[in-house]
Amino acid sequence: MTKRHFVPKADIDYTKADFTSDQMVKWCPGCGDHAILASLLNVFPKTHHKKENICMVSGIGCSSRIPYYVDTYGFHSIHGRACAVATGVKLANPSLSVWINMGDGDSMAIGGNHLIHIVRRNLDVNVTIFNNEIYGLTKGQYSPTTKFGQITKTSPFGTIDYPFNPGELIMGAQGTFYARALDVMPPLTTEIMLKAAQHDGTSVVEVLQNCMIFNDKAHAAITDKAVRDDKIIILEHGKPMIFGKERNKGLRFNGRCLEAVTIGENGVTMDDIMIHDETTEDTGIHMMLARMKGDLPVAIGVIRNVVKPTYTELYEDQMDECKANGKYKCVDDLLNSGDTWEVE
Amino acid sequence: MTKRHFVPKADIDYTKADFTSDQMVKWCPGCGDHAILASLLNVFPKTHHKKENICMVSGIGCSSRIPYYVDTYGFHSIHGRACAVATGVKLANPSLSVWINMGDGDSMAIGGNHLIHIVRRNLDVNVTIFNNEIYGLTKGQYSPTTKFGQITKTSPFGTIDYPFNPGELIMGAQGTFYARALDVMPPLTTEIMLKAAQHDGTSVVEVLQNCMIFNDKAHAAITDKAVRDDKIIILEHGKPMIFGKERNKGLRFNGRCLEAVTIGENGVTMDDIMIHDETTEDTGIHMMLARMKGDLPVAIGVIRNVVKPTYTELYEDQMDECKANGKYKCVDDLLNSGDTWEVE
Amino acid sequence: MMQGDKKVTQKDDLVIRFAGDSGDGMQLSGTLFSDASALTGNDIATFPDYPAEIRAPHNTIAGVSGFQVHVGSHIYSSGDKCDIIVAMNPASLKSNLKWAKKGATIIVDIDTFTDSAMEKAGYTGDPFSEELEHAYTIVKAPISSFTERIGSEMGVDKKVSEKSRNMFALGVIFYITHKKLDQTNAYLARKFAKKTQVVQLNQAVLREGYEFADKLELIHSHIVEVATAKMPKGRYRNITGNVATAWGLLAASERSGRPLFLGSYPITPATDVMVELAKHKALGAKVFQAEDEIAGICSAIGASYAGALACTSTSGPGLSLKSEALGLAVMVELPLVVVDVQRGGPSTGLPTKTEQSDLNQALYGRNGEAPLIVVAASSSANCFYWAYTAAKLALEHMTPVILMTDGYLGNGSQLFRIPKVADLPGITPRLAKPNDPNYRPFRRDPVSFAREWALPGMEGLRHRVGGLEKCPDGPLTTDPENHALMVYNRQEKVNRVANYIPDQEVTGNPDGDLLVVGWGGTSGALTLAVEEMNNEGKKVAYTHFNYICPLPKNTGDILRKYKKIVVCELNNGQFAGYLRTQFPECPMRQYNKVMGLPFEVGELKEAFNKILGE
Amino acid sequence: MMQGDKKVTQKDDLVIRFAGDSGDGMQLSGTLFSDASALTGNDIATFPDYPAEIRAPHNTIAGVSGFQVHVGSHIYSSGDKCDIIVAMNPASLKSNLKWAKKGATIIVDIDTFTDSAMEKAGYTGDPFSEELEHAYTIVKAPISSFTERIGSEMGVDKKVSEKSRNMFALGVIFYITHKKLDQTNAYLARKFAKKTQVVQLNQAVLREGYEFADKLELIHSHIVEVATAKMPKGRYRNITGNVATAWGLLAASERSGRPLFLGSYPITPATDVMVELAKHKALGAKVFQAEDEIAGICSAIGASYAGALACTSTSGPGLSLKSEALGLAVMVELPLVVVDVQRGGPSTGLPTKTEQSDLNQALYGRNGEAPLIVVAASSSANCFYWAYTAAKLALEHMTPVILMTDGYLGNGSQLFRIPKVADLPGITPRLAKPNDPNYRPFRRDPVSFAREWALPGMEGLRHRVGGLEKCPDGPLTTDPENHALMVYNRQEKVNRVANYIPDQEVTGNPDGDLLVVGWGGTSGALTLAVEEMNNEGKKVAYTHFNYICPLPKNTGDILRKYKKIVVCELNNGQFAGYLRTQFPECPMRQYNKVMGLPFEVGELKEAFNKILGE
Ligand SMILES: Cc1ncc(C[n+]2csc(CCOP(=O)(O)OP(=O)(O)O)c2C)c(N)n1
Ligand SMILES: Cc1ncc(C[n+]2csc(CCOP(=O)(O)OP(=O)(O)O)c2C)c(N)n1
Ligand code: SF4
Ligand code: SF4
Ligand SMILES: [Mg+2]
Ligand SMILES: [Mg+2]
Repeated sequence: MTKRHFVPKADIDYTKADFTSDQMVKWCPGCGDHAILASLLNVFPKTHHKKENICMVSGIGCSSRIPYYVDTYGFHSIHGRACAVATGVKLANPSLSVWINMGDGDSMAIGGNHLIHIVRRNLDVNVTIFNNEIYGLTKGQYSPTTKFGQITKTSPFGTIDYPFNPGELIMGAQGTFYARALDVMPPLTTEIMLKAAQHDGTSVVEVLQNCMIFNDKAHAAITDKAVRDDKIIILEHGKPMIFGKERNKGLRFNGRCLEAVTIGENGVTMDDIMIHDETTEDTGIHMMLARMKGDLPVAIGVIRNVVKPTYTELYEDQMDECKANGKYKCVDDLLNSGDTWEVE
Repeated sequence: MTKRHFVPKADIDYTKADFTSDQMVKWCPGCGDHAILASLLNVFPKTHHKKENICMVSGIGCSSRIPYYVDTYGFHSIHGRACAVATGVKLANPSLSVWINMGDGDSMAIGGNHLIHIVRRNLDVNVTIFNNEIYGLTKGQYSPTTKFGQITKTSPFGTIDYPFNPGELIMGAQGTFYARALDVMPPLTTEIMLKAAQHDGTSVVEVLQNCMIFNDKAHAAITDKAVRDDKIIILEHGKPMIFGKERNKGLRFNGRCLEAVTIGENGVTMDDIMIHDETTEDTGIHMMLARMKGDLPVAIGVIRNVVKPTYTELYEDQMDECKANGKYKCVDDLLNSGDTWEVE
Repeated sequence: MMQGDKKVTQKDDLVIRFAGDSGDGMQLSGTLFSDASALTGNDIATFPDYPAEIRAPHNTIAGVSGFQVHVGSHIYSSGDKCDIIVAMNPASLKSNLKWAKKGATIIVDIDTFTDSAMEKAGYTGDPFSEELEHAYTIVKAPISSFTERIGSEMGVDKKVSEKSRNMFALGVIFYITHKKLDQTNAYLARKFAKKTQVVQLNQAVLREGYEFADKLELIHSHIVEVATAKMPKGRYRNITGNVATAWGLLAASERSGRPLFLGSYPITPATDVMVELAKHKALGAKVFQAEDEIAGICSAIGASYAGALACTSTSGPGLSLKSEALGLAVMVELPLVVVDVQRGGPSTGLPTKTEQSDLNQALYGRNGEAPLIVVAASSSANCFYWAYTAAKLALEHMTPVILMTDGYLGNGSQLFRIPKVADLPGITPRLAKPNDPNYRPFRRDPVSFAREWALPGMEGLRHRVGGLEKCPDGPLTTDPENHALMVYNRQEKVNRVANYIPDQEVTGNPDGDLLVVGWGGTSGALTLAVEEMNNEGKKVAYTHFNYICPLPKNTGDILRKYKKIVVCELNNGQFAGYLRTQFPECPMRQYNKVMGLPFEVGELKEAFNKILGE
Repeated sequence: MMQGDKKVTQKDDLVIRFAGDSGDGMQLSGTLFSDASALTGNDIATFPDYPAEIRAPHNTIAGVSGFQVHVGSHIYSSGDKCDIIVAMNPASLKSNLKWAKKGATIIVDIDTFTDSAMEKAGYTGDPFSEELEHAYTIVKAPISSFTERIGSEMGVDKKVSEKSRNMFALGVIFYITHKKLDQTNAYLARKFAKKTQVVQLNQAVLREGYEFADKLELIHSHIVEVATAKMPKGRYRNITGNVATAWGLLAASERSGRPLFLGSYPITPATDVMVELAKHKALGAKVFQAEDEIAGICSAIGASYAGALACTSTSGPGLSLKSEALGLAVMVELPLVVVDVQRGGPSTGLPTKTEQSDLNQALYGRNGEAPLIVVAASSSANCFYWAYTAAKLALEHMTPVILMTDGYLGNGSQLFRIPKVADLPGITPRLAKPNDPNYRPFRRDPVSFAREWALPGMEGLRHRVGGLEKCPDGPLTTDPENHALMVYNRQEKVNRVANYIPDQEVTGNPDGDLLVVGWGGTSGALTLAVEEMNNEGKKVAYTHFNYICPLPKNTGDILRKYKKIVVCELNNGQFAGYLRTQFPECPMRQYNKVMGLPFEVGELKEAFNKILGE
């Protein structure tokens, strides 16, 4: 089977402006969604996909309003069902470049099942999860990613729900691409989203996003400029896992799990530092990377990116094969197949 | 916080017969479900839980008929919703020992969301997944665990859906307990289920079960007596990962992933063999174990078993604290709280 | 073989029921008999009667599976009570005797009446009491032993030869119904082409049954020849309702040029629609087995947005789950066909039994004012036309359409006159023109009120749809007047479908004293009951509804003509209630049955006679 | 301060609307005003009017948020058109002017009328045209600059002091309505107890607004004093419908002795029921925020099986999702309260607007014959009683009950006379007796047809329930007669609830020529319209339904008494259709409105007068 690409390329070079719609953007001033939108608008021209062949699909939530702000085809569906709707869009017309946009509640509370199933099938779509760790549009209830113990409208005494880690969930569901990005680093987000677009199969990009109204500074402990360099590690395929303001910290694998070390201390050298391989089939190390927090830096960038035939390819190949070999060429053939007889 | 146990113990010793209901068992003769039922009936007396406090909850499917065959309280709910129903049962009355029973379709197709959420919350219930890799009751359509390429009623040209690996899904969802068992080894299944019952939190036991009508021999490649010893490895906490008819094969960790080795060959000694630790918080190695197939033996037994406060405990603790500190002792207090005034 | 001294009675029709353990192959016997009958000129209808369990324990009542065949000169349904019953074991006899007509012929495999089997079936005394022998013609055939003997003669293991027991019973039936074995022999040869021994065994057992009957004097006075049917010229086949539904959708896809997409999730008794369509990738049918019913309908809505003839198939509980997304389909005004093969409810209910109790849910089961089209098939064969019509209406009126069938139609089979796809009415989807500067998502055709369909990929028509209220030009708005307008437009669009459908017809005696009203899958028994009553000199008019929402424009005119109206349905009166909301001026009686079973002609006639006498 | 030479007009009631940007604190101003009014003896009702976006761009129409207060001597609703409007920026003025009565007083923050803000609001010319100045009393208050100045005097940053602008407007309103500031000053002191500077600032700005008004001659002739209410003796509070619903459930839990369980998922406008109950763990309320609506209701069904007073709360789209599980609840015959706070539909529709269009779905939105009880609250305050009643009916009749409220009731507030829990009607759950040898899961009370409730943990009552049809003794069966019986029993159980509820009442002039029929959240406007018409010499009778299914037993008697009946609802006629199914003999007109808005008294009177004139 040879790799098939279905989405037609544009014969002109688009700019960000080509994708900016005429609708007023109605997010709160200061909302992280603005930056994510900007990143997306920057990615589209880079994919060179024909504008008419891009389709944005979303659920319901603040973040899910995004199709209105992008001048492509778009479907603002119902809460939690974006992945299911998008599956139909893509299967019916594989030549569309389908972008699914969801909040953390939309994608992992009500929409959790469709998310894990689209990922399992490796349908060729691009998923962006706007993770503000809260239900924004309904004004501040805890979501499946809200931090344990947090006080919200529906948890006045603190939540007792352990949050999902989206990366772990995606990889547990046989995900082939998972990356994490930050709303506060738009160029990096654009870069990551472009890699996601280039991935064949379901790509999931989780963007840590700030909801300044209902969950302000949810990610500040790692995104604040003052601490960011030490609290995050930007992973690059084939490169050693280095981080820190002085770029002298790194991750070492101790035989059972990862640990943060300082190069030059306790005899640690660059050779001890693990090299990031986003392409290994086994999920073990990728899970460890996705899970990092606390003493370990939070991993940003593409954590997993493995090659596996996409649902779209497999589907179209099977269709083609059936068409080539099928007994019936039209419905009349079918109607008259098998046991039939003439009444005069 | 001290560990709390809610389910009362019986003051008599039950036998299997005490849990056998008077209803005719209507599974096909030869169905693997019979053996799983037997294992369960053997576990109940060993838990010493009061019989009246056991509640079986299931969805819809062949396997989900099980509550009728167990002489306890039981709820045969609707397709895919067993986990959600059971959540209500357990939260409303933590003194019940709740057993959730589902097929692979029930638990991971329509019920996938409730499964990952109950697991994430670590509610103190025991989940058994009857994995026959097919929809039995509806007569043989592929399920989310059906092997890639398999021909079924709805995949006459072979499925193109990659299957879930239940263990990976559970661990991706922050699972604290996951074990795999075989319908053809009932004593081992009983043993595993007992460990599941003893685990505080959501325990998930996946039983590889044979549907002799619609997916016969689905697991034969590893369960057949002739090959079983070489195709499976029975994991035991704290013990080296040894398998094979001669018990001379083992698993070694090569720094990135697991590999099967033969002790005594190529300089491999027992010291190279990894020791199973079901209790490590990090999921990396557990994921690798759950994922094994092909050249690696399929892992049977308890793969993951980590301690984390249960939802039940956290919930009851919060309730108790609120009751101790709450401003209102009865609804009259509440009605009269805040700004009120008297009209004469 | 057939000797001249035997008495052959001519009959208009005959009902035969094959009953045995789930694994006994009763479905195959029944199908072979009905196919042979059809080929020899009879009209036919069949209905299988499965247990809810796949294969409950051997010899228990729970494990009994049945298959009923109705053959004759003009057949509307699979029949009420039976002329002949085959009972392959004690449990089958015990649970099926209630279906026997007075004086019916009952063929049992006497070898299976062992003490333990009789006990399992719940018999305490002798199953063949004197009364029983008196009331029926009981043929005690040694089916198991004869079959085993033939097998062993051919060197076949008992475990294998056992599977041919059904052929013995079939042979007896062929004899009793005065038919030849050729066609079935040919079928067996075709079906097991690669297994000569199986063919030989089956053919030998079949013949053995036939000859056993020939030797049995008891039977000689009971040979019947069923009248052949006078059917319109054409090519025919036997078809189940679920297959007919699938094929109707395929035909609509071909005629409309819109590729077929089915997003669905298995559920009894609707699964076979998906199973059938999954076979036809060669015809361009894309089937997506979703993770649940919600994903099934949502994927279909997405596919519809992308330009497919999008469908989803389900039964009652699944339709419940689709409620929210159906509302979305109403809101975005996209074509969508939802097939509901009804079963016994509420909740999981009686999954393998038939009922018409999802009508209310189809009409009303969504939040907000969410009108859509509802149509219903009325026979296994016309599921083809109603699926086709549902697709045509969806595509031409840009709206979801619910097609109601039921377990009785879906699993039952009937003769189907094969149409030419080219002869079916044309279907013209309302596709927008690329780069049309006037394209607006919710601009409407002034006559039908349908909007245009712009597909992603089309140049110059980029737009957004969604579940929030929008203004005709596309953007969101919460403006009160706009909402009122859009609610009106969506309703009016559905109402105006009445301008595109034929008038409702009245059959039977239109000048009758009583109007019988039916809808959907009950037309077989209702037609026959009305026909028999008119033949008996009563005056009964009959009107059967396939267009449910909107109703044909002359519905009120018809209803207002009759003093006595009885609305008959397999529920507590849902269609009657719906008619009352629109024609409160017409007093209506109800005849309802909620037993998981179709109507019987007898009970209907009794009810109608009572009303006439009032 | 208040000089004697100003003209104070007495008025029966007054409607005030506070409008500003989403962040402008209009809700707080409104609440403070209504609380102060209530404390000084007025009857009150309030209604917030949010945009669908959380905080759309500053100064745009999309970002305008409103809060309406109706105060007076007897208040049924939050009022139609306004006597006073506060507009904190140009967009608020632009979008709220349509709510102004002729000659209304309009207070604007004139400082915000910058060129760019006016442009953003969509003004092209001068917002204060001559006509406008003529038609209304426009108070151009320099709210921003005054507030900023006070802030800077106190050393407070502009960003902080800005947040007190709403207090200025409130001060002006207090002056115009002839009220004192004490109560609000005390409230501010209480609310910001730990932030003295905030208290001082707010109090200073409030006073500044008051004094600004005092100096403005324009206003002096417009001071109004609203009549106080004559209310039954008792202790009162202000309450929103959603909080009242939550408290009603808490009270029912306490009275019945069954612990409260709510399994729910956030959805506008129902979320606050859950938010409120989540606060009351101390009272034993267990709230479970589920992963979706299906898990919400399923967890509640599980909790009900385990013995809780189980509830789930939602709005239209969520009710759709709960359809299948509701069928399960019907089948297992467990008590369950489903609260549906209706909003504009279909689909996601108009989430922040009100409507009554979920009635059909509540009545009919399930597969199979799945009857249940439906009741509806009719005021924000009586949500308490109807929630209590819903729980009582569920527990005593062993059935799911749907309680219909709506966004208007749920978010709106009203005075509530605080009852004593002990004075509420008793609730007796039908608990089975441990070790009762005669316990059978579906054995029924011969009078009510309700079954008994055996809880896991109880000794000797082990049994299984589920969605498949069962016989009265418990085990599964597909027996046709049994199914018919169980379908009958479930329906009859709901029908018999009519024996336990009070007769329907007729108000207005029972001998009137026209009967106005309403249900649910519209009673405020309907009551007032009927009252005004009767005061004007017309004869109009009025009956308002809270018990929807089953209907009170005398419903038919009432309907049959009137020649002219008009059924008024905020949908396309769902209740009217439902009444027709039961009383087809009663011709009914309809008055419908589907605009996301409540009825206005004016439009109702116009419609009724037209009917009277026909
Ligand atoms: C069926 C249904 N249930 C609930 C809702 C209410 N609802 C709308 S958005 C939302 C959650 C929003 O949170 P998230 O998905 O994280 O998006 P955000 O607003 O934070 O971007 C909810 C619960 C709905 N619209 N439909
Ligand atoms: C809402 C709903 N959808 C679909 C069905 C039909 N259905 C019943 S069981 C089942 C799947 C059974 O497969 P599995 O869960 O693997 O259980 P098994 O029978 O194999 O034990 C399906 C699709 C149903 N009963 N309800
Ligand atoms: S509420 Fe939060 S997530 Fe929503 S638009 Fe405002 S800042 Fe963004
Ligand atoms: S169909 Fe398969 S899973 Fe179901 S009872 Fe029979 S063997 Fe077991
Ligand atoms: Mg969010
Ligand atoms: Mg299965």
